[in-house]
Amino acid sequence: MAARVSLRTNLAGIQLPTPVLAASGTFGSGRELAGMVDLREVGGIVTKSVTPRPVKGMPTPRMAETPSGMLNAIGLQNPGVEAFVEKDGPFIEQAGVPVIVSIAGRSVQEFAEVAVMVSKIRGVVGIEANISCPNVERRGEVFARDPVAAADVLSTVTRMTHLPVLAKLTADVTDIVEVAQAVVRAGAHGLSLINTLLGMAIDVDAFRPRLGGVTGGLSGPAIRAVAVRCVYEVSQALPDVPIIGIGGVVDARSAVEFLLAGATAVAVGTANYFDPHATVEIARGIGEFLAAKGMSTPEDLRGRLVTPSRPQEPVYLGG
Amino acid sequence: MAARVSLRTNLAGIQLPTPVLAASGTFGSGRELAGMVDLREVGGIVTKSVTPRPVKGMPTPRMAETPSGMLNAIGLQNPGVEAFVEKDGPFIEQAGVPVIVSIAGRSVQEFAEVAVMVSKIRGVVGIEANISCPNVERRGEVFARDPVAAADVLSTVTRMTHLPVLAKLTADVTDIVEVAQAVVRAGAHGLSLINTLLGMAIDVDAFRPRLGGVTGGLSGPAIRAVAVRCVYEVSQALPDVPIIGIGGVVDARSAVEFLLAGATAVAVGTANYFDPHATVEIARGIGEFLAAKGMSTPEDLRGRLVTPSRPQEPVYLGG
Amino acid sequence: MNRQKCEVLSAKRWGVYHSITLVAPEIAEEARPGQFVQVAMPPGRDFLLRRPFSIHQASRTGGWAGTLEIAFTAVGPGTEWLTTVEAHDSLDVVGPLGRPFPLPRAPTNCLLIGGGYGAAPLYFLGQDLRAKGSRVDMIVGAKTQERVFKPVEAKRLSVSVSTTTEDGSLGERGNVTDVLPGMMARCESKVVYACGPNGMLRAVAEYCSEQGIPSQVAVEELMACGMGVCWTCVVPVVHRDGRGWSYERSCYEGPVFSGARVWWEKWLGGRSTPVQTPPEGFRLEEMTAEGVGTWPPG
Amino acid sequence: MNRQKCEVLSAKRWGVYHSITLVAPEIAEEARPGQFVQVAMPPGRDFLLRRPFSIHQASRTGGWAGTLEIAFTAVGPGTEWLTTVEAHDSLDVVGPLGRPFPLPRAPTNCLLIGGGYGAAPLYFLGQDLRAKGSRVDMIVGAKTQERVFKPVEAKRLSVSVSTTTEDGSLGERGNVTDVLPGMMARCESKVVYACGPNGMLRAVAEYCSEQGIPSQVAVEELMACGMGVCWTCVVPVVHRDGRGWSYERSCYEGPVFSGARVWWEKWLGGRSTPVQTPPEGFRLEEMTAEGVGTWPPG
Ligand SMILES: Cc1cc2nc3c(=O)[nH]c(=O)nc-3n(C[C@H](O)[C@H](O)[C@H](O)COP(=O)(O)OP(=O)(O)OC[C@H]3O[C@@H](n4cnc5c(N)ncnc54)[C@H](O)[C@@H]3O)c2cc1C
Ligand SMILES: Cc1cc2nc3c(=O)[nH]c(=O)nc-3n(C[C@H](O)[C@H](O)[C@H](O)COP(=O)(O)OP(=O)(O)OC[C@H]3O[C@@H](n4cnc5c(N)ncnc54)[C@H](O)[C@@H]3O)c2cc1C
Ligand SMILES: Cc1cc2nc3c(=O)[nH]c(=O)nc-3n(C[C@H](O)[C@H](O)[C@H](O)COP(=O)(O)O)c2cc1C
Ligand SMILES: Cc1cc2nc3c(=O)[nH]c(=O)nc-3n(C[C@H](O)[C@H](O)[C@H](O)COP(=O)(O)O)c2cc1C
Ligand code: FES
Ligand code: FES
Repeated sequence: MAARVSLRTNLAGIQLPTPVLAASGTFGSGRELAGMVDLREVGGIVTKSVTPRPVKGMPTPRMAETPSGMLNAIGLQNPGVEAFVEKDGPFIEQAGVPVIVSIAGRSVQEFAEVAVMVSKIRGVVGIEANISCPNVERRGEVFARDPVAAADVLSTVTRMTHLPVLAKLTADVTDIVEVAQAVVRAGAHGLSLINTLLGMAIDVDAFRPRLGGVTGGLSGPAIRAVAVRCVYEVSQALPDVPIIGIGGVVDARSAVEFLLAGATAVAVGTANYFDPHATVEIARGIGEFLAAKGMSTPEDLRGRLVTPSRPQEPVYLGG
Repeated sequence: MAARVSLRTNLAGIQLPTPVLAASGTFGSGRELAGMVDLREVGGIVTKSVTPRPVKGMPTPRMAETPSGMLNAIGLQNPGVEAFVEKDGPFIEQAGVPVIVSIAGRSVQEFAEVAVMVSKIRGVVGIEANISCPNVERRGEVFARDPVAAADVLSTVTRMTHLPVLAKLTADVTDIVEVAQAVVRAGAHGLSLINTLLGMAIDVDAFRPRLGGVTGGLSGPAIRAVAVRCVYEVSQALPDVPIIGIGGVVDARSAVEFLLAGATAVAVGTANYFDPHATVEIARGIGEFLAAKGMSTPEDLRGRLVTPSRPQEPVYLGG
Repeated sequence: MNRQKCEVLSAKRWGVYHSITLVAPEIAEEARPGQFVQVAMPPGRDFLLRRPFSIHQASRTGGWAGTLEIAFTAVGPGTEWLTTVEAHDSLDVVGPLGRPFPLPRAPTNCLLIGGGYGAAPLYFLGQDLRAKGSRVDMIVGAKTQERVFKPVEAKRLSVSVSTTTEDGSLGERGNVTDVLPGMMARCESKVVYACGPNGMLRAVAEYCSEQGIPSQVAVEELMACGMGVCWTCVVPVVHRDGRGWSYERSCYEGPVFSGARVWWEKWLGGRSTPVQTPPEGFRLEEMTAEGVGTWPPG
Repeated sequence: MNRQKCEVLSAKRWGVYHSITLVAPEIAEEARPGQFVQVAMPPGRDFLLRRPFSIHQASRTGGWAGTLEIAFTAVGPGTEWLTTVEAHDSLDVVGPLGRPFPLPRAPTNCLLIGGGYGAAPLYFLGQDLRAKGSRVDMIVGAKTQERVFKPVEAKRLSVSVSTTTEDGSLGERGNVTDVLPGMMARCESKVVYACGPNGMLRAVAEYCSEQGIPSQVAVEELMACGMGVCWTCVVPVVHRDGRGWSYERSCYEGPVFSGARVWWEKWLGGRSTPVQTPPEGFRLEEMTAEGVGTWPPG
């Protein structure tokens, strides 16, 4: 007997029609794609990160394809929060899809500024703090690489808004669980795991980096195993904290990997570029998967991972 | 006029016929492949890591293919240093290829024990300390993720041997430059960058991790961009320290990426599995590349990377 | 912007060029010269992203109504794979994308300059220009004879054609810019349209700016999405008032830009001249008034 | 162990099975039944590793001398791709790999048990056994009729054949183990050789151990290299003295192991019985004395 499947998902109090969102920086705010993708079928959109003032961004080339992935160095180009509120605000209000605004800044104060502004947009259902930004007050050290700085941002942002706030973390740290615990203690309502990995590629004919920004963010299926591991580690340590799993989700099976690892929802990044309907098709695929397994909601997958009892002694896992 | 190309490479005092080695754990000690690959054409072999006592290793499955890469969780299976000296020692003495022995342990003392034993094998030209191991004296925290513990290993191992010692680092840290600086201060003669990234994959039909060890090490072209970035970062900070670039080297062009990023040599890992002649063919390819560019040694490539002048202010590189 | 699974009607080859004609009624219906499509790559490869190709022809009426043609050379794994595509295969295509060439409000003398496969969209443009009563002249350049894109068709379409090759194997030896002043004078060109290597576009645009002639150039920058959402494909473009610049998306605000407004030095390097205000005689409003329809959408 | 670029002599298909015959003189020359080859995948894919296949036939003499045949079913991207390989294509093959089936020193009654494509290496083995004067009987099992591997050839090779399918569409309904006791008694089998799903091998090996009959089983574990250098493909094997165990490489110490020495519970899970000492009647020395030649090398 086939179970009745419902994809509706509660993510830190945010109601989503499906557990498949579009990841920040890979779907705009939905405006550009609205003519082609029926946004009502998208689980949610996390907007491109917005900063207090306009950012011109990095010189080109801004992307390089790599094996099963890509590098990008956009440099957070965005028109600034004022222009965002003006241009994207009206769109978001009537978009018919839950919109989470990604905010970024170079100081705690800047995060606070943007949080206040975007909270006023009707239709915005949550804030994602993209703390993979350099902190100008600490020699450019990335917030997300320092539990204290990361917690500072989250405690401030959560005080500045009535909306649920997700902290987006990077895997480029020694201990992602430590950072996760710090931001959750600071008030984060949920976590987005993970941002791109810091990488670099070189044009061996030109003797130049393939990116204008020299280094950039690695995304796509290439990083999926790292992302699944991060979600698993964090959800084992913080089983009650809702997590958006991000990194190389390209189909329903890769999405289910994240749900089994402990995520409440997933966000699709790079796959939107080659498959603009990815969020829609993956949600459909998850529905079929659940039906085939006799399950009724994505929530049924959480915690269902069967792991062998781990040995008592620490073991080497690198090879 | 074509320049005369010589591939001979001096790596921390170790003389290599070519700058293309086989990475630890991917070529045994050369014995199994000696019948098929002419070892005299291999730049060098880094053996599978050896520990003081035999290690049984992880339950199966021990590997999972991932997009443009693979995960492994072998758990350092090895017969222990005594059996290694006995069985591989005689082979190494007459192998006709420079052999660097990779050593591992769960305490500083264990590293020291192995270092002493393997230093006695004639034909061994260097030691690679695989510090991506859990430190049982610190709750299983991996040595390479803690600059202090990493330095402890290196200062001890370098005192225990007359051979040049390379420290093999992991990219799963907040700041790989900090770890590199710590081990170099402790006496490491060179660095091997990088070991596998910690990852995980899930069998969504079985609701189980695809590895018996749950998490494992990600290798192959998927991680190349991360590895090149690590080599670049470290060589910018420590321009005089010889580096073996490791991670997703599959052909001459990917090897040259590492050399331009600042490596003195490269080691081929996963590619040996599908192309057992990879080390030989890549060396030949580097020779052709150098000839085409009118260069005469791999060393000519170091420091030739042209980077745009970076902006003064820290910039966001994640997207 | 549509996404369609398109049947391949035919796959042809001439010299170094391959062309694929697709059944793509929705895309063909909307397509304007200068726009492009994004073609999906097959699954299971180690490269993921779609590849962008100019629309070489889009037939909205007649026997070929609803078809679309792209032309390309094999330069890497994506285009290599495309050379193996055969009739009746199916391609996943998104398009039409980007800002098309703006057509002049009133008929005038138009000079079309194509380098290599960059000439591909100019035939489609030339037809539209002629249909609206403009005079069309062409310069078609390439490295070598076999890379000159459809020289015979260029003759059919234009009042006069000048061909250049770097090795002199066809037409004049040299670059399109070598013959540009002469052609512009002879044809009394009032507008220049160009597509080709970015370096060529720069030379054309800079000459046109000096001469006070408007140029419209279709640029190429690495694209991850082609749909305006990733911001990888940007080009530094000077604001209309000449007092500042932004990175604009070549897939959305472009690929066609006014040659006078692209900040070439910033983009392609080389001598760093100050940002120029648009030259006198720059008539953007006039240029964009017609033929662009609802572009940009929303 | 050799690596050869091998021309495909023919690619055939029967039912769910595909087979590829390769010109591989060096590999065929050395090949022994139970060994396998590693076939390289094409470049540019998102999967990298070679795929292992048992040697179905290796012709050392006669008209087909120097050829090698593998047989497979399409289960994933690698085997899907192999189904597209055609005559005159070239495959990059490493082999022969692993420890072959040890042949009995003196002629005896041998029972060969194959499940699914696991039967593939048994025909090669059966020929060698018969050539040395042994009696060959076979059990060939599969899920369904079309998955029964070459039942006609099994008849040709063996004194008696028993066929089983899980759905009863051919032969007996059930598993090979259902008919095993009867066959073993009827044929007075003195040695059992098996290849097929690991669960089947376990059942066969456990039954043989109970009966005190030596079994040699060819196992399957995920392999990254196939050449003994990565240690991914291991199986827990009990030491000869029965007093301990190690993970042994199925590509190097295996894929053929004595069924009595594989620690099945540890490997495949299920009830955890204590490590067994080899059963009485276990004659490993005898078994390995012949036919193994220089294995393991060095
Ligand atoms: C708007 C636009 C229109 C184009 N029209 C045509 C056309 O009509 N005919 C034609 O032959 N080619 C055209 N190109 C170039 C074409 O897209 C590239 O040749 C193709 O993407 C190369 O893919 P590849 O896998 O074969 O090569 P690779 O070099 O391996 O591609 C690697 C990556 O770089 C990108 N890339 C490579 N070259 C270019 C390039 N010149 N411009 C932009 N991205 C590139 C690819 O899309 C891919 O993401 C156009 C490019 C753009 C941006
Ligand atoms: C010693 C040995 C002999 C074999 N002989 C045959 C044979 O004669 N005929 C045949 O049809 N198949 C045989 N197999 C199984 C065959 O190797 C797999 O079906 C094949 O590798 C699947 O690749 P794929 O890309 O199609 O599937 P995928 O499932 O996508 O493969 C993913 C990964 O898992 C590995 N893998 C998948 N299934 C198996 C399996 N059953 N055993 C080991 N590795 C696996 C692949 O090699 C690859 O690395 C043999 C396996 C081994 C170990
Ligand atoms: C071109 C590009 C731009 C991105 N911009 C942002 C951004 O502005 N803010 C952010 O938090 N993440 C950004 N990301 C990261 C993605 O949201 C996502 O975390 C990452 O790409 C991993 O997911 P994927 O593998 O599915 O792409 C960007 C990614 C790409 C590829
Ligand atoms: C199966 C396997 C086993 C490995 N074993 C070891 C090991 O014992 N010691 C070690 O330092 N690195 C080990 N490595 C890591 C490699 O040496 C190398 O650092 C890593 O695979 C990245 O290189 P690659 O992308 O070329 O494979 C192992 C890697 C693999 C895939
Ligand atoms: S290619 Fe993505 S915005 Fe232009
Ligand atoms: S598959 Fe590598 S050791 Fe067996």
